[in-house]
Amino acid sequence: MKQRTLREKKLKKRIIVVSLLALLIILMTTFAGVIAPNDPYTTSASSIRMAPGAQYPFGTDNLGRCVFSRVLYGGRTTIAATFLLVFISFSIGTVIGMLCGYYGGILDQLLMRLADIMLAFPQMVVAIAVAGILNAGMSGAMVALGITMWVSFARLSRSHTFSIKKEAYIQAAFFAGKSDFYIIMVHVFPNLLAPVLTNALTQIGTTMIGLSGLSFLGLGVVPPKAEWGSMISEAKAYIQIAPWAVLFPALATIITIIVFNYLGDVVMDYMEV
Amino acid sequence: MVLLEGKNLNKCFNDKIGYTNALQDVSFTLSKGEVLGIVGESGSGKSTLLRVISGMIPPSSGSLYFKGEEYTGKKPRQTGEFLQVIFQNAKSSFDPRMTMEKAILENGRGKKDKDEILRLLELVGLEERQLSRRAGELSGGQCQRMSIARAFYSNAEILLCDEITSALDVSTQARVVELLQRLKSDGKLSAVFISHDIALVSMICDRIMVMKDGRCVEQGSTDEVIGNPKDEYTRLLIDSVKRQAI
Amino acid sequence: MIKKAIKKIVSLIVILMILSFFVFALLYIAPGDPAEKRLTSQGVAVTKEVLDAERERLGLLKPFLVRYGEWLVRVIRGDFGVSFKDDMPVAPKLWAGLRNTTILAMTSLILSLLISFPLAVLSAIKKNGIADNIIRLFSFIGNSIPNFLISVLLMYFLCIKMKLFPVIASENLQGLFMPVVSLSIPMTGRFIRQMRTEFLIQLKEDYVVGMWGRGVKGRYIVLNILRNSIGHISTVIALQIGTLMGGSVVIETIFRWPGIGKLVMDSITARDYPVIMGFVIVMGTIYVVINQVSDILGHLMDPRTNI
Amino acid sequence: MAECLLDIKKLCTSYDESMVLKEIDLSVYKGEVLCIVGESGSGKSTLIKAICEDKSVRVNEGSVMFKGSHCGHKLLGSSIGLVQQNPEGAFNPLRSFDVQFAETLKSHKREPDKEKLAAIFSTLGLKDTDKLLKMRPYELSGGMNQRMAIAASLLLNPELLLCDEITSALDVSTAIAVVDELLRLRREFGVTIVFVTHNLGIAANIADRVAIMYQGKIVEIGDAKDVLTNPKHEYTKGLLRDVPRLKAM
Repeated sequence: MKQRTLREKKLKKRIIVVSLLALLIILMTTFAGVIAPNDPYTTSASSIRMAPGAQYPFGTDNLGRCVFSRVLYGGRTTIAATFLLVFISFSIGTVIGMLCGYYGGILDQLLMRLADIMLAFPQMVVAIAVAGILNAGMSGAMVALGITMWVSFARLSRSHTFSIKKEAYIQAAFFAGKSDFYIIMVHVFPNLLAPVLTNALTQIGTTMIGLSGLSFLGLGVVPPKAEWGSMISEAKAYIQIAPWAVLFPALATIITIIVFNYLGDVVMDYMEV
Repeated sequence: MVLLEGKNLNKCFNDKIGYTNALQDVSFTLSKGEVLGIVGESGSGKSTLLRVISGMIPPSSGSLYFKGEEYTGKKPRQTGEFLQVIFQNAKSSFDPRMTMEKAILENGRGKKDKDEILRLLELVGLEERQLSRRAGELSGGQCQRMSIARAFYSNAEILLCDEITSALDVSTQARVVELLQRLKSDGKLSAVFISHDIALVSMICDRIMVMKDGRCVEQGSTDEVIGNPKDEYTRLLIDSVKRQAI
Repeated sequence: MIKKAIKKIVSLIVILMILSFFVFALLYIAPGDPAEKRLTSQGVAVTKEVLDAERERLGLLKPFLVRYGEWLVRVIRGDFGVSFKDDMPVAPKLWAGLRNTTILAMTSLILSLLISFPLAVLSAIKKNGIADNIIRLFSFIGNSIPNFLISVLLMYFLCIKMKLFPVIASENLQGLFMPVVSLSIPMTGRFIRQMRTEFLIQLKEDYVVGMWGRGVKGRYIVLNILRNSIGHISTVIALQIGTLMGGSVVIETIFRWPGIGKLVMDSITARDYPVIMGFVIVMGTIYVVINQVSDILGHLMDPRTNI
Repeated sequence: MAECLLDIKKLCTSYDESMVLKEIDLSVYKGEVLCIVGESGSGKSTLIKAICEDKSVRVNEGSVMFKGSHCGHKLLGSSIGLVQQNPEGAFNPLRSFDVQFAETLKSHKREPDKEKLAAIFSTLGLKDTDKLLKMRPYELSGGMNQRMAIAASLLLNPELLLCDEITSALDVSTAIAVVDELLRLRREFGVTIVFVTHNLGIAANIADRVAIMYQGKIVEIGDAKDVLTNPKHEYTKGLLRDVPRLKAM
């Protein structure tokens, strides 16, 4: 078993490193208030489009606001919204998928038809339509992405529940006279959690791309609220004269997405070992 | 005294591949302390029969009695009070995350009796330290013994064994067979033993039923069935085993 | 087989019906009053009488289902109603936009497939080799950068810094380069990752060992693997087209490419609902049809999968 | 003694860091049926993999020679045929047999030999071969698939046929039939067979000689009758005792 445990140790080390990185990003953005040198919303006519310097580490944008502070506060919005959205879709999807997988029958058929319909629409097109027509800011964007996301979680948890239900220990629990509720709570859910959680991790990166994309189009967060997508969208107009106002939020987005995507990848490799 | 009885059991499935008659008019009886063997190749209906007797699936027609009282159509939750099933895949009959002790306690319908568990472990030839193990840390043979202990802990009177040794090595299988023979001789075992290996069945069972295409082609005491088989298919089964005899 | 085809067509129609109902319902609960929007956007003073007349003319007073029925019948005949902004019929705008988007989308799709397919095969066969690690690194990064970011960064470095390409996309090769690359990079990343996984699954199948045991040459084994993967890969491509649709909206807005994506973005800012509805229906229909076709292809390739 | 086809000397291997073969010495003679018997984990399948130069097996020491030259993957198909345990594992389940048979032939630059194929098919009891060749593996039963796999490995008339647990996935009656057909193939085509199994009953039926393997070592080897009726090694004795026997009347 030497080779396998070696690979396992290596993967475990990577998971710890990456999750520390992810935690660092989360902490930096949640404590933006403490870290940020300036207030992200106060504009100052005198320091419009200043290059990065002592007072403004990432320079200032078109309205003289400190890009560094806005990146920190923006991070908080994006990451909080992403985690909230993934968490809600994950919980709803997993529970519904598990119940349909366990009980089957019309409930299950209903979910399958609903899932086929929901997944039949391209996610971004639906998001654009919903966010565009409802025009409800970040919550609109979250609803738009959430509609199709919970369904993919439901389908995954349903297929895992099916394979768990076929296992002999579930039959043994029936013979032990256990109730459906007991079997679901004690046997189905714990064995279901690991694979579904791993999938949720991989969804974080994709959701972040979706949310910042919508904000970039002006369908998610609307200025002046600080959010990476909308900051980049705002700053791209005068990219030639103040490139830092675009590059720093862009860098922040890419790094965060890479860290969370890599975390999802490594955890998935670890689960397969 | 007749513990378990089945009368004119039929079962037909109609799914994608059409209308299949898995069980056709099968009847049997099982008395206390007796082991009934059910032999047949794959597709003979022996597993379907076990799933019907255990209540996992309802019969299309026919009836089932426990100590004279009818229990046809009852689900495993109720039949689990008087019968327990031991599955072919020993490892997957335990929740991979659960220790053996918790798995056994789960089958006690609320009973919490550590001494009885230790006594059962000794009965099936396992040690107390294995109680804290999980299924992944035990061998196939050990898991199968543990599931026999778990079955007895529920103080159900009948064991239904579904090909419980086919996934095991010859030597491990021999040890499990010896265990069953010992339990039978102590009068502690009334069971239905299902297998495709007629030689194995002849070593454990008092009576044998031979199944072919959902029908019971022959039924009788082990000596009668092995000694002078009446049905031509039974003869074929016995000859193919004799040809392989060493 | 015919039974399966009919079942497919029926589910196709059902999904499209629900799509249209979803869009219409969405419009119904949208904030703001369309009649008022039309008047203000045409600069007419909004008084009670004028408002009521306008509502009457637009038929807004009829019950919801009747309006939905009428609208649906018109849509089936290809008439998506009239744009709020300039009272011009919406349909021709949509088709013109669609033509441009198709040029952009197809070019980037084909480009991505041409790059990702060989790389995925190479990295699956040379698993954990240097080539595999490099390919996986690039596809991972490509997959982690949103396409609007790529376009902004490309625009900065290629157009502004090195002045290689025009910022505004035009229909020649030069102008098309930037939007196509922005769309292709994330798509290539995703294709490589998903195709590589599918090839690895096939490589682990028993029949590969079986053929190896008969001394079958490598190229035949690879051919068999590719043949078995077509079904799954067609699903991957069909799903990617969905993301591509979303992506083209963003890219067309950035590079001013006159596709259906830019059209819908402009109509969103102008609250021009008929165009938005037209966009969702057209794109939804295309996507649903593509997915059903890929399901059928998948079934043809592997009859054991049930539809 | 007939000509020695396969000669394995002091073979020590490790396989995915778990199973290790410890100094295996084994010779296989032309025309014989050598049966290798062992329980799971005894290393019998690893030995087959080592003979075929399977990448997952690392040979630390010793040699595997086939008719004097180094035995390895390149001989597979032409001089050595290999049949595996999973009947559905020999062919690509989605493509018809004729295309896959042709692929095997083209890989060895051989022209299809119609009569030879017909002879093999009839020995295996396979009728209306043209219809069969047009079908796809997932349409056939386990027994039929296994027979097609045997036919495919005999296509290029190899001198040695390696069978790795080929009857374990089959019903008892089908297994016996396949064993009879293999013996007929040996008689008609003179092919040497190395048959790996955990089932002593099957071994008794097919083997001229039997080698008993336990924890990576050959603990006993000899004529089938001697080894199976009066074994010398303790492990073999235990194994024979454990085989379920029809209850004496």
